This record gives sequence, C-alpha cells and structure tokens, in this order.
Amino acid sequence: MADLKELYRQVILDHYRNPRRRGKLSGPHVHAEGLNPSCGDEFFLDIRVEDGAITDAAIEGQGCSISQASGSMMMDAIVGKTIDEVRGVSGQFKLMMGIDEGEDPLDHERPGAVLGDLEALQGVRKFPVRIKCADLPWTTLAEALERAEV
Amino acid sequence: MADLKELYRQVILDHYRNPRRRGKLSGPHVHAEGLNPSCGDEFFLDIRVEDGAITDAAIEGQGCSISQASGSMMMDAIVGKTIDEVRGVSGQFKLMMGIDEGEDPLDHERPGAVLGDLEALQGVRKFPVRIKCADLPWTTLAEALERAEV
Amino acid sequence: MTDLTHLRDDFPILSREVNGHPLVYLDSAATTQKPVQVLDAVDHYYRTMNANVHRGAHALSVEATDAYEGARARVASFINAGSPNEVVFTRGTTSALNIIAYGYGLNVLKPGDKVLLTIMEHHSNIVPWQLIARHTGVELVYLDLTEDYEVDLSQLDRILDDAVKIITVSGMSNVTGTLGPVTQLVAAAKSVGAIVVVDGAQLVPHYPTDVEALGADFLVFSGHKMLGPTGIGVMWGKAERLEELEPTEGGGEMISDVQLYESRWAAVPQKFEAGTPPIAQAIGLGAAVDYLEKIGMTAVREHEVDITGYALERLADVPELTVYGPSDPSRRGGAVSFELADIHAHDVATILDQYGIAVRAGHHCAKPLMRHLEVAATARASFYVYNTHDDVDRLVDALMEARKVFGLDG
Amino acid sequence: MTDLTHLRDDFPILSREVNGHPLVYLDSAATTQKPVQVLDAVDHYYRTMNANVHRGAHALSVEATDAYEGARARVASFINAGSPNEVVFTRGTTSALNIIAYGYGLNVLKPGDKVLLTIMEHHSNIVPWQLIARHTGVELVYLDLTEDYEVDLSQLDRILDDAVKIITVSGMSNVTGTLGPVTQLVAAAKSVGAIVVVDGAQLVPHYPTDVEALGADFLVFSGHKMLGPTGIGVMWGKAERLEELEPTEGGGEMISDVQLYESRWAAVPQKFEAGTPPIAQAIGLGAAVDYLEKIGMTAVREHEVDITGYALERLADVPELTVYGPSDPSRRGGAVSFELADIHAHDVATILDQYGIAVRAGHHCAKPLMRHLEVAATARASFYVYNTHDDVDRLVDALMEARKVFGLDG
Ligand SMILES: Cc1ncc(COP(=O)(O)O)c(C=O)c1O
Ligand SMILES: Cc1ncc(COP(=O)(O)O)c(C=O)c1O
Repeated sequence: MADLKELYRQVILDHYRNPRRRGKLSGPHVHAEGLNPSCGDEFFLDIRVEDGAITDAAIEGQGCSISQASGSMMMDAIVGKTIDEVRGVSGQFKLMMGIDEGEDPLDHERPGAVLGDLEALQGVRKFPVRIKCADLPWTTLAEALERAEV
Repeated sequence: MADLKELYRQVILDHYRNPRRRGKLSGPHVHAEGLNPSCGDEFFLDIRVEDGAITDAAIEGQGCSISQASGSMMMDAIVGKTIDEVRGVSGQFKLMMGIDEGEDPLDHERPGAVLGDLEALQGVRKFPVRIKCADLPWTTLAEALERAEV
Repeated sequence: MTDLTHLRDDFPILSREVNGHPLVYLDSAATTQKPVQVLDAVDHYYRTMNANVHRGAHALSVEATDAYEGARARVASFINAGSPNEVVFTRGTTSALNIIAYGYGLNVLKPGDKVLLTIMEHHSNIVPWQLIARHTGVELVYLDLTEDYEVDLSQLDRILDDAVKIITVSGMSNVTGTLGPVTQLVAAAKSVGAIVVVDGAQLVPHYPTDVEALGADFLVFSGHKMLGPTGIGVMWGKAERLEELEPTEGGGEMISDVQLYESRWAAVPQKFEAGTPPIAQAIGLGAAVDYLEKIGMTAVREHEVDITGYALERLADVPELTVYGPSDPSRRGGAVSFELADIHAHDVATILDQYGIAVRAGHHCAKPLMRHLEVAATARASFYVYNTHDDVDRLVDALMEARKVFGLDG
Repeated sequence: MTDLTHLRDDFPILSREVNGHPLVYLDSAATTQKPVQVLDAVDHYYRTMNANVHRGAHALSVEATDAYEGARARVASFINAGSPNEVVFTRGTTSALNIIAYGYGLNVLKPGDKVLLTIMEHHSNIVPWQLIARHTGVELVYLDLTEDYEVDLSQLDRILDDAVKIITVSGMSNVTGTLGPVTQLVAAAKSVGAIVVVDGAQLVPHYPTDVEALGADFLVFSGHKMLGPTGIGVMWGKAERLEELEPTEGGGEMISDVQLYESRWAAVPQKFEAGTPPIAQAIGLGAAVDYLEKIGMTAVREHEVDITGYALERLADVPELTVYGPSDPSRRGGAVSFELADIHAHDVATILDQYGIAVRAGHHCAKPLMRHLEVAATARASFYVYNTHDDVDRLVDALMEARKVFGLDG
C-alpha cells in the first residue's frame, strides 16, 4: 500500500501524536474556529499579532491525523513570522495541495526546503476527500487573520 | 367501439341531459353531500323520510354523465319506496356493479325487470375507474339514511 | 424549426399500445415520460456507486457525492444560477413552496402582512400560504385574470402596499397555459420591498429560463415534469435569500452541530436538505437536464409554440368546442384546456382513452381558477418534446368520435 | 440458520472493485445496496406505465395508481398495519418525523408540554423537536444510556408526568445497535396519555416488525435502508392518530376542496401526501418489501445476529479496539461502532477503503450520543443480508494493517 505509506508518513504521525502548542493563549489574541461538518473535525486557533507578525499561537480541537498534524505543522511554520511571510507559506501550501491552481512550488531535489515538515502532507493529494482535512487549520488561520484585521 | 356504446347507452345520456328531481326540498328533510375528490364530481341529496318510506327527494351537484345519470335514475328507484325496499335496490345495484361481491342479480332474459333504468349502468363495469362515479349517489344516499336515523 | 420526431425513439413507453391503439400521450403537464438516458443514469448510479452522500470516507460515498453534487451543478447552469449552492434539492415543487411558506411564515411574517397570489395558481401555491395564514394571521390577496386569460395587472396599484411581503406567481398555468407576468411583478415587488416566488413547475420544463434575467427571489420546479424521475424537485433561491431563510425540516445533514436543546445549521444548500436526500433522483434530474440542453431549450419552446398553434387551429374545427386560454400560441404554454359541447370532461377522457389518447380531466388542482372560469372540470391536452402533429390529428379525430357517442352530429 | 450467500448475485454493485479489491460493503446503516428486482420494478414502471397518480381518466394513470396503491398495501402488510390507509408515503424517515413534530407541535402541543426522547436518537429525531420547541415552548427531556448501552429506564418514573405528551424513541440505534425499549415506553405512555413515536429507520429493515404487537402510535422508516430506492419513506400511524393529526404540507392531492382563503383536506392517507408523490420510489419500495418477505424477516434477523456475533468475536481479537454497544448480539442490531487505538476514525476508514472495505466514520448524525460516549468520532461497520463472515474477516485483516500503518504492532 504505497499510497497509504505516502499519506501517513512518520512525521505526520509524530505531529498527530505530539502536537505543538496545544492550549489557549492568555493575554491579547484573536480566536477562530474551524469545523468540517461532514466529518466533525474541529480546529480552534488562537494567534497573537504584534507589529505585523504572529508572535504566539495555540491550538485546540480534535480530528483525524491529517487535520491535527497539519495544524501542528502550521504552528512551526507561522509563529515568529511576519504576516506577509505567513501569507506566503499559506499560498505555497495551497499550491502544493492543489487547493489553489498553479505550479507545485516544491523543490523535489531538496525535500523540506520550501515548506519544511508540511511537505509531508503531499501524499494527501492522492486522497481528494482528505484535502479538506489538511486545509482545515489553514482556512481557520485565514479567518483569524481577517479578525485580526491585518 | 362496442364498450363505449355499452357505457354510454341512450337511456344514460337521457338521464344525464334531463335529470329527474333537480333542486332542493323545502320542509323537513335530511341533506347529504357526496364528493369524489379525485375527479371533482359532486352530488347533493335531499330526502324526506316519513313513516319508514322516502316520500320525496331532490338532487343537485355536477359531474360526469355516469354519476349524474346514476343519481337521476336513483330518484326513480327510491321515491315512494319504503326504507327496506330502498335498501334492497341499493344492494342489488351494488351487486350489479360488482361493488359488493355476489352473484349478478339481473335477469338477462328480461332487461329492466330488477332495477329498471339503472340496469343501463351495467356497461360501467368494464370501466373500473368509473364505477366510483356510478356509486357516488348511492354512497350519498347511505349517508342520508344514516342521518335520518332510520 | 428543428424536427424533434427522432427523439421519440428515446422514450420506450411511446411504443406501447393502449386499448388496441398506439399510445398518444397528451398528459405531460401532469408528468412527462422519461428517455432511456435518464433511466440509464439512475440505474447506473444504483449498480455502480450507490452510497449515502456527504458522509463517507469510502470510495462509493465519494463517487455518490460527486454525482449528486454534479447534478446540482448541472441544474444550476441549466437555469443560469449564480452558484450551485443556490440550488436546493427538494421532493418537488409542492415541497419547495412549503419550505418557503413555512420558512418565512413561521419566522418573518407578522399579522397584517400580505401575500399576493394570482387566481390561476395551482393548489400547491395556494394551500401552503393558507396554512401559514392560519398560524400567523397574514392575509392572502389575489390578482384576477382578464377576459383574455392574462393576469389582470390593472388592479395591482390598488392592491400593492408595504404590507405585501411576498408575491408568488405561476410562471405558466397548468390549466390555461397563461404565462405569469413575472417581470412586471418583480418590478412591483421592488417598489414595496417584497420578495417574488415563481412557481416554475410548468415554466422551467417548457421555456428557456434564466434566473438572472427573471429577477425573482425564488424559482421552484419538479423533475418529473421535465423528463426526470419522480421524487425530486428544485428550490432555487438568490444566495442572500437562502441565507436569511430559516430551515423548516430538521434532521441529519442540515446541521453543523446538535446539542441536546439547540443546534446550529449547516451552510446553504445543506441547511434545507434534512435527512438522506433523493440521491438517485437528483442524478436522474441531472441527466434530464443534459437531455434538454442537448435539444436546446429554444428548440423545445419553438416546438411547443408550433404544436400548440397547430392544436388550437385544429381544435377550432371541432364543433361546440371551447378552449380556455390565450389564443396566441407564442404568448402561452402548451397546456390546452377545453370543453366539448355538453360532454363532461371525464366522459371526454374516457372516450379518448378508448382510442389510446391520454388526456386529463378535472380541476387540475386549480379549483379557484375553475370557479373563476365558471367550469367544474375541463379536459386538458398538454404537449412535450415527443408530441407530433399526428398526435393532434388523432386527438381531433377521437373528439369527433366522442361527439358521435354522445349523439351529436360528428 | 438459512444461508443467504446466494442473494449476493442479486446485487450488481457487489461485484465491483474498489481500489483494486473486491468491494466489501459495510455501510448499510447509512444506506443499503439494491437488488436487481428493485431496479427492475422501478425501470418497468417508467418504461410501461409512468403517469401521475389519482388523477387521470386514462389507462396509464390507472395503472400507475394501481401500482402505487399496491405498493402501499404491500408495505402495510409487511408491518401488519390495520389498513393500507395507515401507511403514508414520505420522502424518508426525516421527513416523516418532521410531519409528526410539526403536526402536533403547531396544532396540539402547548407551552409547558414535554417531549421525551433518548440520548441515542439520530439528529432526525432530535432537531424537528427542537424546532417545534422553539415555536411552541415545549420542553425536551432525555433518557440516558446505562453503562451497558441500554436506555436507562430507572429515571423514567421520576421524569414521567402528565406534561409528557409525546415519547419518541429509536427502535434501534444506528451507532451502538441498541434496541429501543419500545414496549416499556408504550406502557409508560399509556399511564400518562402520551403518544409514542418509533424511529424505525434501523429497526424495520433488520427486525420483524408488527405494528400491532409494537403498540406504538407512529412508526417511521426509510426505503433506502431496506433495499429500496432513495427518496421514499413511510409514516405509519394508527388510524385514529392520522385522523387527528393536522397536515403540515399543503398542495395538490391532499385536499378535497380549495377555496381562496381556506381548504378542506382529503381523507387519510392522501391528506399527508401533498403534491406528486415519489411514485416510482414507492413502487421500488414495494419490490424491496417483496424481496425481504421472500427471504423472511426472521431469517434476516437471524443472519444479522449471526454476523454481528461473529464480528464482535473477531473484533475482540484486534488489540486496543473498543466496541461501543451491547455485547450480546441477540440484544442488539448490526451497527457496530468502534475505536482502534489512537487511530482517528477517519484514518481507519481511509485505510480500510484502500482495501476495498466501506465503513463509515464520524458522528453518525448522533452528536448527543457521541458526547455521552465521550468520543468525537467512531468508525462503524454495519451489516445486511448480503454480508458474509468473509467480509468480517477482511475487515479484521485490514484493521490489523491499519495498526501497522500507524506504527503499532500488527
Ligand atoms: C436511527 C435513524 N433515524 C433516522 C435516520 C434518518 O433517515 P433518513 O436519512 O433516511 O431520513 C437514520 C439514518 O440515517 C437513522 O439511522
Ligand atoms: C403550476 C404547477 N404548480 C405546482 C405543481 C405541483 O408540482 P408537484 O406535484 O410536482 O409538486 C404543478 C403540477 O402538478 C403545477 O402544474
């Protein structure tokens, strides 16, 4: 089952089992909630935006390995980044997943060079119904950024 | 079209075009209304019951030739008859039409001997959906008799 | 004009006999026949991908969902909807009208508000509003018909005021063939801030329909009257209308969360699709829409104007026959109601049936209109893409026979 | 026990492959597959007698009406109804529950009245009552489940009082397979004069059901979960209940007269069948009922107890697998929900799908129950007449593979 191995790579299972930054933020932050009504996956996100950058973030919720790992990886990819950089990552991610149309941004000679751990989610493309799972944290992030009015 | 000729006999068309006792009764009487919701045929009946007999009757309403002729013929068959006789006619009618199960009561050697003009309605049996039309005045009569508490 | 005769081969039922005669089916306003393309689409669904939709993480469920949502997209493009999300699948026109009536009735309308209808409406566009009136105290107001069987707009100014919240009108009468004055009513509605509901049960199957051009807020129609299966219909609504409309039916699929005492709704259109939807039927409707688009709705309409014109012409030759409906075929649909001498409509239908000709007789679920026309029942011949001039000729011949049966000169 | 393996030949879809493996369909609680007998009945209807029902004076219409009413009679005899008139055709279970909730809710129930439910109900038996509660001020009260996944009746005495007007309960849970305690609730209802509604969506397809023995006032179920088409369901009601229940949907066919401002209803069951009904689908359901009766519902139930027992036995061998539901197969239905180690249900379903095995994952439209069980999602295998021990073996093998994919020892 080559496709399954591609889908459930070790790094995904690691993030699923040991998600980064679980919890809530205290102090000033914006909150957003993502829900996939057809499967029930939930993703709750707190971010703190200061001086045009995401300085802190935390996640809660539950769901499949793909949505939860994607969320955990997102933490690594956005905290400490400027909003512009975050938008860039998000754009690259959506291109990689085929959610937005365009060329695959990944450099296949140098795995991890563009999106880091997130590149492990490539395998999801072969499972179209699961793309929504991988994307859930990112649509939630978009909503949080909108609320933050950045 | 032999079946059609059987269905629309001259005597039926005569009753349809010149129905007996159209109108309403004044003075004491009971009223009943029959409705065939699937086709919209309406049959309104007034009867006067005195000393165990139907001494007067009148009909109104509208509908197809079969229901209207059946009602008009019913007038001839019930006015001036005792309730028991009326019940007898009604029973014979329903046997003839195959509405109630049992042997055909008609004497085919002597047409008209049992039910008079009503026997012209035999042809309706070949048109099962129209049997309801022929029966409408008779179900209305049954309701009127029930109301008259005879 | 495109000749559509070749289409007849797609309809298996048309080669059957009735009472010893080849079937002449003139009851398409009640329900249309189905081409093999539609039957095959339904069968194919059941044989290869049947599963519940929007639910599964398994292949069949994904395929079934794609097919179901694909049908939605096809219907949306057929009526030029802004988005597939504006298309809600319902059980039929009646069901859709009830969703709208209850949705506004139980949640928006107030005592004293008015709903404006026309006297030519089908019971399905009257009774839901009566039920709502009973629960809310809204008032129903009717527009009459003119002598030419057109909706009488001369009274509109008098009737129209701010209390009118909903105007609901048939796009095409199933009795007289009258086209509803949708454009004028949309303009009138705009002036008082009312919404416009179009009962498209007869319109959409027969007339090129573009919801953007139409300008109404809701358009509803039934699959079974446009070559599709029974058990499926459509409620199209403008996106903002569907957002504001509260759902009537509760259940699975229409929620985003259910707590013990309250729930949150799913997004449009799922919000209105409680429970397992008519999946195979939606897919069948998708195939019907494909079939109609292949003919082209302009050709469908042209064929209808032609055959209706021919029918009106031929029927004019039958003595003592009265047609109820506009006389100009280009200003009406193909439902032709008539009365023949003193022969009751049911008797007409029974006699025609003996010649293999299927017409309807009765009040056509439009009793208020029948009262207005002062008839208790009419016979009705109605046409669709598979009907031919030959069908009309056979109708006329049989009507002459009916006269004979009733002792009138032929 | 009767061997049902030969039935598989009747289901065309079962010979298809999914992801390179022969399909193992274990999602029958969501919807069942259809035998050719049902597909043929529907196809035959459309090809030979398609027409609108209860309307025409022409041959097709008569044949269609006979077929439609014949299906009603077959369904009535299948559940041992007192008369075919006690069988109302609806779009499905959800639709039927809404008709009951609105019918009583808008016309009979008063603020302070109570509706008693159980925590294991499907959203379709919760949300309609919530909607009604919003419009009427009735209160919803829930019975819990015991540790053994049975409805907890120990609280019943405390909860039950004269304010309880309706008790509504699932005959069989689509998540845990729990059988609803209908007999006890019917007795309890009698003591306070409440009516009992049974959601038979999972019960009727799987369990011999006799409405007279059941003693409830209403029983509702869906065709698509018992080998029939989508788009059709049944609301059975005791004659006197159907008489007293006000119709919710208004439209054609459900009236005996329509005036401009008020109408009179047709007799039961037409009163509840507004508009053109799902004719072909009812006929398909009739064929499904024939098919089930030919197997015999006792044999259907025996097969289910057998395969559920085998599944529970084999699943017990899979490490770290938790089943949610009663352990005695003779006291439960064949919907088996489970969790496997720390693998999320969707991941389980995706992995099984790669092996051609169709199971469902999620909340199964029963969020209150999921909260009660303290799980966000489960995977669910559910069985029907065409499933075999071999299917269970393939499920178990694939679950062991899932463990490997997630790095757990096989
Ligand atoms: C117990 C139960 N009730 C109600 C329903 C709803 O049935 P439908 O979706 O056919 O309306 C289902 C099926 O999903 C069910 O399992
Ligand atoms: C104008 C019109 N409106 C509504 C309806 C009701 O459609 P349905 O019976 O498919 O719900 C019909 C068809 O009978 C109709 O002709």
